[in-house]
Amino acid sequence: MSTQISNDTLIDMHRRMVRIRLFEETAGKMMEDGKIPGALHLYVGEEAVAGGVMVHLSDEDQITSTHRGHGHLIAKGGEFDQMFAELYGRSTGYCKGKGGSMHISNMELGILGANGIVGGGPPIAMGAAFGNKFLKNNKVAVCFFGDGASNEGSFHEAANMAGLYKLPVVFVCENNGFGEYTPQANHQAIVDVADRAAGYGMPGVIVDGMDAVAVYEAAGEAVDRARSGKGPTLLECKTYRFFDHVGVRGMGLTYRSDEEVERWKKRDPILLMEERLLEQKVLSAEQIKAVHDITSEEVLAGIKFAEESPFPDPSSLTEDVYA
Amino acid sequence: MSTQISNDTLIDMHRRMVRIRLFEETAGKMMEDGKIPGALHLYVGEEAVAGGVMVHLSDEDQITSTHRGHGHLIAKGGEFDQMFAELYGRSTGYCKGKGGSMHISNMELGILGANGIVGGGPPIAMGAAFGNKFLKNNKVAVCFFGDGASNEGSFHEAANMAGLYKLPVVFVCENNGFGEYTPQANHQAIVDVADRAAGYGMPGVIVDGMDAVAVYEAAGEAVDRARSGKGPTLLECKTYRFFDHVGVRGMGLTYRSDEEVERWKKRDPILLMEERLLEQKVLSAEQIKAVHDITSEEVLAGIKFAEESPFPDPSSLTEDVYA
Amino acid sequence: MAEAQLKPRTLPYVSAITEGVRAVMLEQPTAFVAGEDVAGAGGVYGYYAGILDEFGPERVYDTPISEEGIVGLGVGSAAAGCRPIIDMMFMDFLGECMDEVANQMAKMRYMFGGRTKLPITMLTMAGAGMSLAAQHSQSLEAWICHLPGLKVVMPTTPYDAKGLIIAAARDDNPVIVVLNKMSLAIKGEVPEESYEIPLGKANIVRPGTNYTIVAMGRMMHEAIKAADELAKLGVDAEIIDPRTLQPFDTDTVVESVRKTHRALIVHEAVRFGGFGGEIVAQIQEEAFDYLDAPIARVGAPFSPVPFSPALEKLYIPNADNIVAAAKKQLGL
Amino acid sequence: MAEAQLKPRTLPYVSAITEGVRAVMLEQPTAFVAGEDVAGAGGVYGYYAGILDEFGPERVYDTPISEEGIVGLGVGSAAAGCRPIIDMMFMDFLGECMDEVANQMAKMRYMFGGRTKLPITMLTMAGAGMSLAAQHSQSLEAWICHLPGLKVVMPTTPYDAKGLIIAAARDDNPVIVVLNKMSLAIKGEVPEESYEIPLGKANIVRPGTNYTIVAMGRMMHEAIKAADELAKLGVDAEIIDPRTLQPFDTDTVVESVRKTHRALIVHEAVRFGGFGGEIVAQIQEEAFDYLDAPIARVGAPFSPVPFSPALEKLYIPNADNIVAAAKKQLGL
Ligand SMILES: Cc1ncc(C[n+]2csc(CCOP(=O)(O)OP(=O)(O)O)c2C)c(N)n1
Ligand SMILES: Cc1ncc(C[n+]2csc(CCOP(=O)(O)OP(=O)(O)O)c2C)c(N)n1
Ligand SMILES: [Mg+2]
Ligand SMILES: [Mg+2]
Repeated sequence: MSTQISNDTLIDMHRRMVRIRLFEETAGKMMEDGKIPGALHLYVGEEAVAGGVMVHLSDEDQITSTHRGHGHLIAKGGEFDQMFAELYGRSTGYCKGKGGSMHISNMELGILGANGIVGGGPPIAMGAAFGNKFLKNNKVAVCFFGDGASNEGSFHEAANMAGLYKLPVVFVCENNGFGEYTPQANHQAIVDVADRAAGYGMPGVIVDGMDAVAVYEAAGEAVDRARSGKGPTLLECKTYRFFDHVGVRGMGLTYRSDEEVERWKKRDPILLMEERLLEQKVLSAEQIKAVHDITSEEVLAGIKFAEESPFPDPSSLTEDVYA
Repeated sequence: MSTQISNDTLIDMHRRMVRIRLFEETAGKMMEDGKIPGALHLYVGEEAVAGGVMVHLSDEDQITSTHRGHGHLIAKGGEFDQMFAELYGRSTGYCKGKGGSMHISNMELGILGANGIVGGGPPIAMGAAFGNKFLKNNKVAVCFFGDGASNEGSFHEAANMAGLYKLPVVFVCENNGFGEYTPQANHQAIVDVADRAAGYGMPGVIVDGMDAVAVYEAAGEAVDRARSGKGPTLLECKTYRFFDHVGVRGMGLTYRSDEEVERWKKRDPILLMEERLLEQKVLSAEQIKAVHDITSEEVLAGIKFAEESPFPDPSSLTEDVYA
Repeated sequence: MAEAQLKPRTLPYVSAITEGVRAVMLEQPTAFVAGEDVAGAGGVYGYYAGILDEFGPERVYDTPISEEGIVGLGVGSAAAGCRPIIDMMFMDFLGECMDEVANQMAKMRYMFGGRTKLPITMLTMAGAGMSLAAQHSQSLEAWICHLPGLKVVMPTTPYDAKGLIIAAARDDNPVIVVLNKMSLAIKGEVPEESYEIPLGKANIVRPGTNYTIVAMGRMMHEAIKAADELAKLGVDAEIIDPRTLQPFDTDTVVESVRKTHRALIVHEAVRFGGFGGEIVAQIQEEAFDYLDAPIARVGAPFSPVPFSPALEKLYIPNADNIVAAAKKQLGL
Repeated sequence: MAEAQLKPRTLPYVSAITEGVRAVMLEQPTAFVAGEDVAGAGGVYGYYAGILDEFGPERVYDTPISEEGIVGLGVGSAAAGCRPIIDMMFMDFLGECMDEVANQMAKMRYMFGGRTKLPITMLTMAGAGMSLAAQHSQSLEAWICHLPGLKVVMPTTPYDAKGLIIAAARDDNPVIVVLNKMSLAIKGEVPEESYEIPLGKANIVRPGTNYTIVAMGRMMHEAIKAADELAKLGVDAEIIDPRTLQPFDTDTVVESVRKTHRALIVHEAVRFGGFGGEIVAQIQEEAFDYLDAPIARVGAPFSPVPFSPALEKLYIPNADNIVAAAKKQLGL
């Protein structure tokens, strides 16, 4: 499979990654400018994970996301207009302004929600996969979760059940080395979250989460495995977040050094991808620039859409509680 | 270490095991006769685990037990009088009749309670070990739990924290092949719970849980490791319960075959131990019989004590809620 | 959808539960049952007996002992298009899965702006009386009634058990069915057909003129015994079984109190902070001028559930407590 | 042990929390702090700032994201002889650890026949107002006040925050300290010394003659604003801040209502099934004949907390809602 990645797929992944990057940079700015309320957990630096996984999924397949969820939604086809509108708390947002960043979702794209609860996703993804298997609908569910989330009991229970029932689900660990401000070494005694896979009777795979192609290949295998009824995989992607835990600049804490950040930035997933595109002559520099430019325009349009959208009507406050 | 087991230790373990067996047989009978209220989960068949582990612990060391907790208490020095009184719901019981079988405890023997919640023990044992390390009191905490309990999120969280902080704790999995009426193969995709140890950065060890000496040796290493500051161990003891999940005869379900039960009974841990005692001429047949006889008398005395003890005073109903 | 009365037979509560589950499985092709020991063993109280045999392993699943996972299985599969029936063996185990219940199941629809629905039915067993002590005997409905997005029912009779389970499963929202372990052998008439008890509709179990008793769950049966006693004292008690706690049928209760001028609320849960407080608050909000005496409450004392039968029988509210509270309230 | 007034300075609530924690760490040698991001980061709201530096890594611990484990760490270490301070970052996360809180921490002493004690202090952050949406904004005190074995306090001022934390840590029982995130910047006088606010004692924040407002947590500040408005209408409101919800100071509240004849209960939690119902029930039980009007309640509407600031500000009860409820109740 690794030899077979097509140019179209590379272009597709690149586009998804650039869309995430530019969306997030602007969203972060808008939050820090006080235009977007609440707390945003930005995905910058981790784009290769969402990009490399999501190209394997159709709109029918489901994902569960995390508090750091914009990247997942964008990579799965989320539109900037409704996304920004949601972050701005407007009625035109994906959740009519009721969810915000931490609960942004789109059932039509199979997105069973960002989640404000760390470890909130795994049981739901496992359950969706259970439902898929029951309904024999051939859909796959993918669960994104962090290194920090791997210590929640909910992950353990979901992974065990997925292994037991051989469910069509892939657990994608975005190991960015931190849970909030706590480095991995201070939250677990292991280096590789993938070491936990054996305890659930599933394969554990580790990939370079900054390299979209590596992610693409490993995710392809895992998704195939899930879809063909062979059961779940735990896919650990070693990655890094370039921004702070919340927002861009964060709280000014010294839980990681500037050098460490700079070191990782040298392996910026978009940079790596663009080097590859150029090297393999898949896209020219102009074509790459065009992707950025078009996306920038879409970001601006999304902001405009959001800012011009109305706030939810007071009457909607107690709507949507029950079906 | 394996060559060094003393005769005294063998005798000690044997006595603890016999005490468990005879206590449980009578307790089960009393429950089925309607004399002991509530539900008893009996330890018969698994005596080698409690026996082999507990000889390494002092009264100061702590354990957390399970719903199947009498064996642990007895092996750690619990007295029949107060135990039977507790099971009978009398004010002279270890918990003044408020706890019963599922919450029987004795803080003076370091027993932080049987637990009605499957997976209730691991966080408490981890916490006790954390406290021991903080207080530098050189105590070790041992957490008993079942194969079924290994699927609870609470186990995962506790094991991870124990590994992270290198706590003086031993996780002893009593893998009897079933969680209630569900065979292990229907509750997890793995055969060895010890496979989970790697995911917490601790060694996983598997022993024959019907052989008290094997348990003794492995537990000795694990307890030493814990006490010397090297961190936790996951010790899996393969064992079997001879009685039903609740009581002796149970619900008459066919979740396991008579042949299977008979096969395991051939490896009755007390039988194995007595064969060894005889073979190695540690005890004579008469001496072994004397252990049984003395214990039987103690059981009768315990029953008598319990039956003659008063029920708790109505005024005690709302006492002991707060310190 | 009407309350049916076809071919009633006398059945125990435990069998009525089974019939309710069976009816759901028959009428809802995407319904399945999942929980600890629900398949092979038919449930620890046997109320799934025969379900595995009839519907097969593709629709009845034993799960690991993983309560958060079980509720997640319900939430995820419902979002994927199923109508799961999940079992939470003892209500006490809600503690193990409250995040999934409170933060996911109850809120998902609202957080997503109404763009999903979660038709989940959860059965769970509450109550004391079997010497199962502090962790297997609780009545924790106060936790879940306070959570927008959930519905909560508490059937007290075999008839209601079957009809409420069917109604719960037909509803497009998560509904928690709180069963009672001491009621398993209680007998009553149950139609063979599928029928539903409308959610949110209280039942006037015994009409009366000058006293209102709102009794939840198994306490309804105690209230009936108490009413017989009270009748001897000239108190003609109307007994209301709310059946659904969320949404609560305030109207039926208030109407009764406007007629009787006095009310007593009974639940097995700890009195302090229990659901009774909500009912009291609502009654006095809506019927203040009709009240001739403070609304009384009967509930468990402020302690965990004790093991010893000697204490447990004092702990659980019963007909005597109800009579005593009523007499005190009425100055009799 | 008396309520001290030595060397008061003006401090924000967030710093008063820190001082309370610091005082505990100084006076209790077996106290330590453990929770998510409490050490290196000093807590996500900064109220452990400087604690790690002062007391070192042997007494201040970052934990994994494992709420059940964190509470277990508290329970086990307390049973082993420590006096842990554990942090539950957001009250919403109680869902992840309710078993440990409700079935272990609250009940262990009782189940063991009184033969242990668990001097645990848990700090947690409740409330809406920061657009953190449905899973980071809840007020779930109703869950924990219904659990015998726990104590629950809810400080509203810097003075109370410090004094209640110290009292909680000196108490030999598990005490949950429910903090409020929108109060972090609220300023007030705080003595430098260590002092305690006695658990179980309500505070008459503002004396009044003809109206009683019982306002919990941050709602106390809204009630004060409302009282100013109401004063213009001739309503002289007495405002009571319970401070401790469990054990609840019924006497102070009842005494007030006997004097004023009218009461309004305010909490930020969802009104339906909230702790307000308990207070209403108790008041009318004890002061029925003194009541001139039904006891009113103000609380959040029956929905999860919405994200959009446009909705959130409608969701959270405020002074206007209190005034409106009072006017309605009083027919003004
Ligand atoms: C149950 C729960 N506990 C704690 C938090 C607070 N919290 C939000 S994000 C976060 C860190 C998550 O770390 P990780 O899973 O590694 O994801 P990352 O932020 O690194 O992407 C924490 C502790 C939460 N939201 N939910
Ligand atoms: C949280 C919780 N879930 C479910 C139960 C019901 N239950 C009691 S014992 C048991 C089986 C436990 O299996 P295992 O841990 O293997 O212990 P064993 O009984 O085999 O010794 C179950 C499911 C419980 N008591 N607590
Ligand atoms: Mg991380
Ligand atoms: Mg087992």
